[in-house]
Amino acid sequence: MSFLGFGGGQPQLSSTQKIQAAEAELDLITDMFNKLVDNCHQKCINKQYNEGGLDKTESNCLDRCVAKYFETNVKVGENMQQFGQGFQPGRQ
Amino acid sequence: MSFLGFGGGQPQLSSTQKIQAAEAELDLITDMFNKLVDNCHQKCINKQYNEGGLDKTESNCLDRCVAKYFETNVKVGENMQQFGQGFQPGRQ
Amino acid sequence: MSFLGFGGGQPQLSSTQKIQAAEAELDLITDMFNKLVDNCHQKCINKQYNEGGLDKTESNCLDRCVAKYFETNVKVGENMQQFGQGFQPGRQ
Amino acid sequence: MDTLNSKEQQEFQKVVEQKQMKDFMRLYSNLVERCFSDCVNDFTSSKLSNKELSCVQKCSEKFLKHSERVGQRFQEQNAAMAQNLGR
Amino acid sequence: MDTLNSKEQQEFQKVVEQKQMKDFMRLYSNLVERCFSDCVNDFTSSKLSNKELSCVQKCSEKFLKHSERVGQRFQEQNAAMAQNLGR
Amino acid sequence: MDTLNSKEQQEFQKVVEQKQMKDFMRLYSNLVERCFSDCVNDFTSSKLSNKELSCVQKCSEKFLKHSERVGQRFQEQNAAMAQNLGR
Repeated sequence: MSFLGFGGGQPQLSSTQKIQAAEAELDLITDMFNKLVDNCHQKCINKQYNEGGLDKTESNCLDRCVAKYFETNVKVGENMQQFGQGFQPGRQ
Repeated sequence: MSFLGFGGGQPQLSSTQKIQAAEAELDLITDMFNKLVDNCHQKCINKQYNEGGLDKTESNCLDRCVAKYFETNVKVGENMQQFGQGFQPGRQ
Repeated sequence: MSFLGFGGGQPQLSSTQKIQAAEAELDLITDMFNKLVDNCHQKCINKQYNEGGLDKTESNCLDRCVAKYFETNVKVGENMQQFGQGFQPGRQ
Repeated sequence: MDTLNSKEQQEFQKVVEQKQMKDFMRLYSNLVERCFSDCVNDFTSSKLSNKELSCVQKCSEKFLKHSERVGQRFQEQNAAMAQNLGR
Repeated sequence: MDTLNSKEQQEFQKVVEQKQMKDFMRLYSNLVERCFSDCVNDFTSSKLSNKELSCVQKCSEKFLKHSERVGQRFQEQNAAMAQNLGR
Repeated sequence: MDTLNSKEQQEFQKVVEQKQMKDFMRLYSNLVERCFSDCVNDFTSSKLSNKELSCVQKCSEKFLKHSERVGQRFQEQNAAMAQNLGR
């Protein structure tokens, strides 16, 4: 549970701040999971709903979709570090 | 205000927990109302915006849309109970 | 930072209420900014991603998109005051 | 909510009031987004055209009427459902 | 989370439990929205047709299975990633 | 915000800092979602192809530049609006 290295030993933080950071990390993971569910549903699931189970094509697609989503997550993180130095998204 | 039977007499809960449960229920209802507004707008409202009022077709569609949304809500709840026993959506 | 005139001198408010109002205003502005980013991305950005920079057409489109979004924001505010007197969106 | 005692109800009431302000703001910003998205498509100018202005006005009027009607039906269905549950 | 001490972990646990209830509710209302949106398109009647009912049932069953499978893969990827980071 | 006294401003500042962390995380996960959705469409393999990788990189670079430009215009419009209101 540590995409971005939060919680990785920052001795100057108070208890409240550490819990808030842990909460923010949990929110990030939950948010990522929800987006993963939505995106892979959109990419892989047949919307005809002829049956309630997942067929072989859907199951394979889902497994690869999750792997590719994680790889995209890592790449975007690298790009944000590269381009996003001193980036200010509109609020000062 | 009681879709899922929250608040239905759970004597072991503290005041804080009861208020949190009531808040969660309120959030669920608000969320459902907002989704209802969005979905029925998408299904029933003519996006040409030739006039500001609702015409007869739109009004009838909206009334039925709300009724069907509630029925879908009940059915999905039943299905979740049936299939969702011990269901763990990705976080342990 | 004052679309709707919140914080504009309401002597009867407690400290907590004033901070909550300021927080609500900040949330509104953040929410508006996020929607602006999404909407202008959809209206102006070429999804082919042949290059990472913004071309001239995209840049011009974005500047005008932000201006028109603000104008729409003001107009909708006026319309809500006109039509929305005593409006109750579904919760009593 | 009948299982909250009166002190708990008071506290819950504060939560409700805070949420109502947020709900109103969300309604407002959703309305802006929807009408912008449906009505504004020409970015050769930075001012809304008369056609766009008229569309935004009808769009927001229609959305408020829509939202009010859905709200009425929602409350009726909610009340019917509560009655079916024997409360 | 290994840098939280045990008192901090207890407090964090409370936060987690509160969020789990909200997550479940969000799952529920997203499921209703998705299956309504994909399955219900006839508004000449105010009752779901048999075809719509069957679609809603398969849609929600499929979504739960989908969500479960994605959750398993998510945990595996998450564990692999944590290992790569040397934890 | 000029009607908050200095103690209230301090407290509000804490709220702002907490929100900034959340804003950054939302930006990050929205960026992942957007670029995945626009760039990744082949699920016969579980590795990103070179074409997909290049698309994800340009998509995220472009989005950050987009977001920065929109942010600048947003602040200008906001300042102009505040001035019009006589502040």
